[in-house]
Amino acid sequence: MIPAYLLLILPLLGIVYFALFGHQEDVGRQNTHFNGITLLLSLWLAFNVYTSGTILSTDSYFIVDSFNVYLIVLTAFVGLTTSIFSAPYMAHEKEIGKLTDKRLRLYYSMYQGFMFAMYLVLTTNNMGVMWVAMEAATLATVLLVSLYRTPESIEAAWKYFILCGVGIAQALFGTILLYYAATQFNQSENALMWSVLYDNAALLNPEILEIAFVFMLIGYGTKIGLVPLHNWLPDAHSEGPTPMSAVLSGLLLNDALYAVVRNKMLVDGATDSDIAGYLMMGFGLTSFLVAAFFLHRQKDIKRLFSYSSIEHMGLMTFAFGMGTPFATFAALLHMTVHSLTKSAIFVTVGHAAQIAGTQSIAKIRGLIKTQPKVGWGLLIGTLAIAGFPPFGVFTSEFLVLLATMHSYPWLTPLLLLGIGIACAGLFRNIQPMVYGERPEGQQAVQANLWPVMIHLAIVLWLGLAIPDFLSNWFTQATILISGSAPL
Amino acid sequence: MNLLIAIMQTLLFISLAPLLAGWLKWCKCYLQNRKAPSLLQPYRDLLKLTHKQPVVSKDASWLFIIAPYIIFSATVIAITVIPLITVDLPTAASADMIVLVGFLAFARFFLVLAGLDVGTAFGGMGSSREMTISSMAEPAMLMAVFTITMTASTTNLSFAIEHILQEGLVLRPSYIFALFALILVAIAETGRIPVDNPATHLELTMIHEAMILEYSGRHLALIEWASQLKLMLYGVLIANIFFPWGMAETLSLSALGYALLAIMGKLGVLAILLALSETLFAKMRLFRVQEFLSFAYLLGLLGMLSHIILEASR
Amino acid sequence: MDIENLDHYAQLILSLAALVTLTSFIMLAQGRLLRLVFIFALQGFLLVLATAIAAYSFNNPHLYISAAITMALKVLFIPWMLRRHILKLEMHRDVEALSNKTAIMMGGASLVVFSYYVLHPIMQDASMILLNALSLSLAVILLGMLLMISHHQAIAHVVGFMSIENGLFFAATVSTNGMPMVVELGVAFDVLVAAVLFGIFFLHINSSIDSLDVDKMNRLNEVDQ
Amino acid sequence: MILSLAYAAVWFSFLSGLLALLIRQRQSVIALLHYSCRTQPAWQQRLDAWLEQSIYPQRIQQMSFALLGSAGICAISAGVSNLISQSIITDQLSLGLPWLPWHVRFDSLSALFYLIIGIAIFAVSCYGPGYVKENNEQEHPFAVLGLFSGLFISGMLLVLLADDAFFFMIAWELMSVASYFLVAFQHEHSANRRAAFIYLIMAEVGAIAIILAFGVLASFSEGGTFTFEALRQASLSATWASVAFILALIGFGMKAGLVPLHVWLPEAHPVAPSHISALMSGVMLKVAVYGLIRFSFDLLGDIHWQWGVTLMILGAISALGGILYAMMQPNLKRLLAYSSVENIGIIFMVLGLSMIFLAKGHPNLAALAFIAALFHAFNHALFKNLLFLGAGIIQHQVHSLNIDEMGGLIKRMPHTSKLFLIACMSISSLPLFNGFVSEWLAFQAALQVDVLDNAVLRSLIPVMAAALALTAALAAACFVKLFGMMFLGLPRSRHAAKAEETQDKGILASLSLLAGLCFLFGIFPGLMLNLLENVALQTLGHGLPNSSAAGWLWLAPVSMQQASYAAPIVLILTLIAGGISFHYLRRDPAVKLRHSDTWDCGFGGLTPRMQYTCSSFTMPFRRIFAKVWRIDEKIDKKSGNMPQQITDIHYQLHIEDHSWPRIYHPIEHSVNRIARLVSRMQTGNIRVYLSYSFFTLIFLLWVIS
Repeated sequence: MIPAYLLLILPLLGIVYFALFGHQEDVGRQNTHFNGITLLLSLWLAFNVYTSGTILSTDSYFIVDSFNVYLIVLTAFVGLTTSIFSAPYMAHEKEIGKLTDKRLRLYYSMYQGFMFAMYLVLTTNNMGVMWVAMEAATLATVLLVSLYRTPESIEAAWKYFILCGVGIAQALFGTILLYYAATQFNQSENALMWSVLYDNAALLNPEILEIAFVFMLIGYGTKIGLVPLHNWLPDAHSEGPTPMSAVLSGLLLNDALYAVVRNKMLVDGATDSDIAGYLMMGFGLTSFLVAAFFLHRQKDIKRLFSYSSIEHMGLMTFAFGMGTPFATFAALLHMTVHSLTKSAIFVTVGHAAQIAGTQSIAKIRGLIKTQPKVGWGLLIGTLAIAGFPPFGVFTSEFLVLLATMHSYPWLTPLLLLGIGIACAGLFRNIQPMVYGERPEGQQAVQANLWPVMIHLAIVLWLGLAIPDFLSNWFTQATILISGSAPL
Repeated sequence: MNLLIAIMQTLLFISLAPLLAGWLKWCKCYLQNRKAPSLLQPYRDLLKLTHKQPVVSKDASWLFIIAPYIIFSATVIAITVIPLITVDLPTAASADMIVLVGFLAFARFFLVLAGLDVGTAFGGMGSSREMTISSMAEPAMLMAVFTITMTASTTNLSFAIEHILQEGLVLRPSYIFALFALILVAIAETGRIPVDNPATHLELTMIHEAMILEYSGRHLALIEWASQLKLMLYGVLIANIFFPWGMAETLSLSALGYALLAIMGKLGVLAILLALSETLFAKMRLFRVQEFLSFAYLLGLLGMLSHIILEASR
Repeated sequence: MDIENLDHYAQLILSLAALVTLTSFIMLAQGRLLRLVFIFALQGFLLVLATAIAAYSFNNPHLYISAAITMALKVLFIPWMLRRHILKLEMHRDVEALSNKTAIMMGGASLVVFSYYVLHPIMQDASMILLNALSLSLAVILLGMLLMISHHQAIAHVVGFMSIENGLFFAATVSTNGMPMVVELGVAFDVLVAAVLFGIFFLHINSSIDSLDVDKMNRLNEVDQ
Repeated sequence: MILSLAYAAVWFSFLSGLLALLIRQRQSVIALLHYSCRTQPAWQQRLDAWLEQSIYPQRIQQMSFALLGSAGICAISAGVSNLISQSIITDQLSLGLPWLPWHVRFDSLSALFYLIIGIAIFAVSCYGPGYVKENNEQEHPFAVLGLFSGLFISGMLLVLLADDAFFFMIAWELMSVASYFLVAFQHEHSANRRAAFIYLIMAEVGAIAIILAFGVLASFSEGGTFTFEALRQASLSATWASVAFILALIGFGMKAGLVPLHVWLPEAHPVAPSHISALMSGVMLKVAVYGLIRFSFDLLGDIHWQWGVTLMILGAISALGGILYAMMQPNLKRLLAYSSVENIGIIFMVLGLSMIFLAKGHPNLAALAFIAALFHAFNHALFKNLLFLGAGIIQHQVHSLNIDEMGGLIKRMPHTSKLFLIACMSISSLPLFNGFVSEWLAFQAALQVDVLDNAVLRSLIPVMAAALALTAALAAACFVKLFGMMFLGLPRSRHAAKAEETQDKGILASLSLLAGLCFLFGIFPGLMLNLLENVALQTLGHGLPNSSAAGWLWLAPVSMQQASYAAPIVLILTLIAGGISFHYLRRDPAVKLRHSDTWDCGFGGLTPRMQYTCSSFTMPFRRIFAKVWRIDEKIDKKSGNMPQQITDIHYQLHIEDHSWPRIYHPIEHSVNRIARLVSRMQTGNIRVYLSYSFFTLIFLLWVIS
């Protein structure tokens, strides 16, 4: 359990440290170091779990099982790579005078704050604390969204704040109902402990839990960005600094989905109706299709990819909703590959925006000719996210399709329609940006593209072959969530 | 022995072709109350051309020069597979009706290229029209051919004719259609009125002549001869497929001679009919030709269907 | 079981719940910001009373703590902050023209009915006080959202948001005698931070669109004009 | 052994791709090599000399193409040896999903297509170095070209090896994506970008259809596993089988360029570098054909004759449509691309015929048609590669693909013109060349309809045969036009006037190789047919009706009585006839050729502009088949001061494919419309957003209770 505690303490220290010294020259590298250490810790934790199964802390405030441990590692990893990218990015922003030292301090300390909130969401065993952490994540990021203080960014931040605040409030009501249902048979303080709830989920009152789940779904669903609760997401992603968009897309959405899935496990335990699953499938499919169409009308490159995030979250929600082992496995895999790919894409997008000096798709041109690495990174990343093999996204989407075809064949055409439309929507916007002659006076920027390469390499690897330890891991998580292993 | 016969009849075919052309011209002149040249006139022309010095345009390429030989030999191949006087022809096995059509296409291919080679407007015009007409005619012809091959269930000409002979006189509706289709195709392919006018030069509607304008001397001779062969080829096809009677089934000298007379008679009659039609009909506009040929195609199709519907065993 | 054979505490709690709902209604119809904030403070106060009584009746000491926190946050700090901003931004005079109040009120009323309709079936086995309290708190939550939808002053939105928090808090208090302490504290902390952030945002928004009218904030739309 | 050869082919093509990446890394490569042979300084000198700065890029190009060539050789040998040994080799690679490793299967069908690809890439590898030599490294980095060519080829090879749906799809998409990058290679032209986009989207849609088809099959196989073995066992109801078949037809037809799914093809093929267009048009379409054969004949199992009819009709439409569209194209490579559509149509027609025979219980005739189809696929690969490679040379010389700017090249480029002529003759299926043999076989198969008991089929199939004949005739017309306009007549442009024959040995070698094969298999089709019969034996379980069908001399698929074709004899006869006439006429030395000006009926003053152009040559066809295209023809005359005097006259002709306005534009518009509707959601007003979540909540609560 020690690594888990360290994992939580370190970012806390980070908040304070950067709040004080966040303006130094090599602050970017320090931030990288912090995240690097957390990654090591998370690996340590993962190793513990891998060897000795689920870990429940002595005071049972924290739980680490195979479901959340891989999300922890993922979070730490993406956090690290994004911080690697953000160091030169933020330096550049400072050079061109978009940011002051004060804001940099805020940025770095909130970066750590956000990481802390993420780890807390993942590790905590208490549904209430999970809610608190989720809200804390909002609060940590809301100031980062408005970091540039432009009217748009402020507007975006405000919407993000209000919508997520209200949404998350619903989740709290859901939690209260859950707690109420729990207190029916267990008056103790730890009635809200997930482990406890999960062990005697059968005793929970099904009707109450269904109502509770509706609130949870609305609440956390707002953060996942499920249509029609998604409206804040593109704004927040497009107006904040790009590293923020990367972690928002790559991590925050995952963790919100994680919260929903945890609750779904309880509901499934309590009731024998699949109402929760159906709700999630409905939301997921709607988000998937609607987002796919949204892609066709984007003028801002970061909005474009935030909609693609909505689309993919929709797909995962759908898959988790189906709940068959196959689907769950696919969804877990998709979580991984999506956050890797998407954060990689946002890295390249950030550089692209810096090259062109704008985020407007109409003005970004000829990236390959200007800075081949960025151009190719963006292109390959888009291919990966659009679900072309041999990248991992294809694998997971393929599995989702397979699962759908087994359980709900008549839904597959819709899914495939969505995939096709999304692919078209992405490429009609991406192609003009990467291809073509370089515009006058467009210069390359100094960029660190290792994160992109690493991420895409991993995604490619996952597409070609899923290493055994990972597949065992997913299988355990699948067993945990859906009760049985895929094949 | 058979092989000998085959060679002999090929040579016979080649040598008779100009005579048929001459006879046809004679009939036409007679019908149009003109004084006819002698029947041997075509031979004289060919001989004269072979001894003249051929003039070749400076813009012409090697293709222009070898084209006549290719055209001639391709046509010769086509005729080697057509039974003229005797039914069992060993060479017929080496190439069936489809190959025959293929070789006619082969000859045409080079004729058209030769027409394009020098780069005159006339050549291009002729080539373009030739390709148009032939590409319309080919399916029609194959329809007719299929009708026959389906009844005889072979594409090998000598087997087909043998089959028809053994069958004796059977009145098949499909054959009537096929016959007409084949006649129309023959008229189009050999460039007779009303599709083309062999007797004209410098008329903007001409087709075949336009392509060979630049040829002279032996090259011209070869091409002319090839077209005469083609005319006779179609004649023989029509005569021997639809009216095979009189062909030599045994290889006795009398039978062969009888067969020779028979085929000459048939061809003569066909020639008269053709001359008659050429006198009676006027040449039609180029874009009516397509209707003419699609009519031929229609006939072929009808022949096919009537075979399938009226005559099929099942 | 009917209200007359409940003990007085329960009756008191119920009537307080009713009053809380009433305050929400008043807020819904309130166009003047200062009064809005005042009523919000009042709602907070009623909440504190209810909590205290609940703490006493269920003799559950830690509810006192949460009551105290609420007192500090929702009755004193937040109203005070909002008021300061209103005065600073000189918005205490302008009245928000609410489009057809009656419809909104009707909607609010139907929301109350709706929340009963939703919670009734699942509360069969529960005590009547619980059913009423929960339904009323749900109603308060929904009314808070309705408030945010109907008003277009940022401050009104904050008030709505906080009244939603009130509803949640009330629900937690009466249904489960308060959440576990950590959660309570966490929620309180979040609310506090949120309040502070709101304060910051008022300044930013005002500086960017020199008003707090959220309808003016629609740069980020995708409807093609 | 065979399998390792097959793997070697994949590896070599992959490596050639990787090698191309080194073209900018001279320093590091040198360093590495020095390190590796640090003991022998002599070698180091030799290396430096060999990889000397100026020629280093060329070295890399040559080496990467050499690797491609060895890939080709491996593929050919693997294919041939397996076709002869008729063995089925299976294997598993520990990649892919944990419970579904990549299954590999190498049987005769795969082997045949391996052979096709092998020949193609071998020719390309000879052709490549000369072709890319003057490629501008800054504008178009060879690294990209080489890398994606390698991936593209290995993708195609892997498709043939795949034995489970997952692996198949990965290989399939690898092929598509790599070729997408190749299409977008010269991306500074907007036309290329558009083509690439269309290609990518349609490839994606096709892939989706294929996945669906596999999915339908998988959901009927026990355990729902995706190995082909399991899919073969799947037992479907007739309707579901038809659904799967239609989906597969859409998917593979999309790739194969079946009308009306062909629109990407004439866009994409012309814009890629010529050797890539050759591969795409000559080989990739064949991979699609392979996919359809694999899916319908092998996986689906029992064929319904309705499928055959569908395939036939679609094939006929593609064949006719393809060749008619091709005829109207002034752009050389577009024309070739459309003619690929035509040939694919022919292949599908014949496959449909085979399906009908199979469904009606005449497996031997089915095998005949099947073999005809495969043979045509093989031939098309040969001559279409030849044509595209030739087009590449000519493009380098004339600096344009517009046929109307060529002409007279036969004198400037003797070798190229001869080889091109051979290609034209084979593709317009003239006897003595391979194109004819496959069509002849197709006709022979079609003529066996008497055995069918269904009158509709008995009348339909001959009509199809006639359509095939029409296609062949039109193809002849089209390619006569092509050759005539490109090589004959007078040069129509300055570049054409001073075009030079290519000096590169490799280029001519590759062209000659292909041309030689065209002629060889035209004369001795038996060589190929015996191999193809093995494929039929393995896939359909039956061979040709006539056991001694394909001797070295005779070709009698059904029986000697029914039909026979002896190309060698015919060839000899032709030579005899030609020789005699030639000799006889040339004997007299007095009558030598005399060269003089063109007679032209004595008009004289001939200029190149007086020649027939493409559009004038095809004018009669335009008139006759006017309905097939969307033609807009504009003639504007400037009248001078005199009445009826025309000072100058402009002629514009624009011809478009029907499928755009009929099918694709509507789809595009509807997507845009829906997108606009959807985006109304994002009003930008936060209160509206709040009301969304509010009403969602209300709604869900209402639903729940």
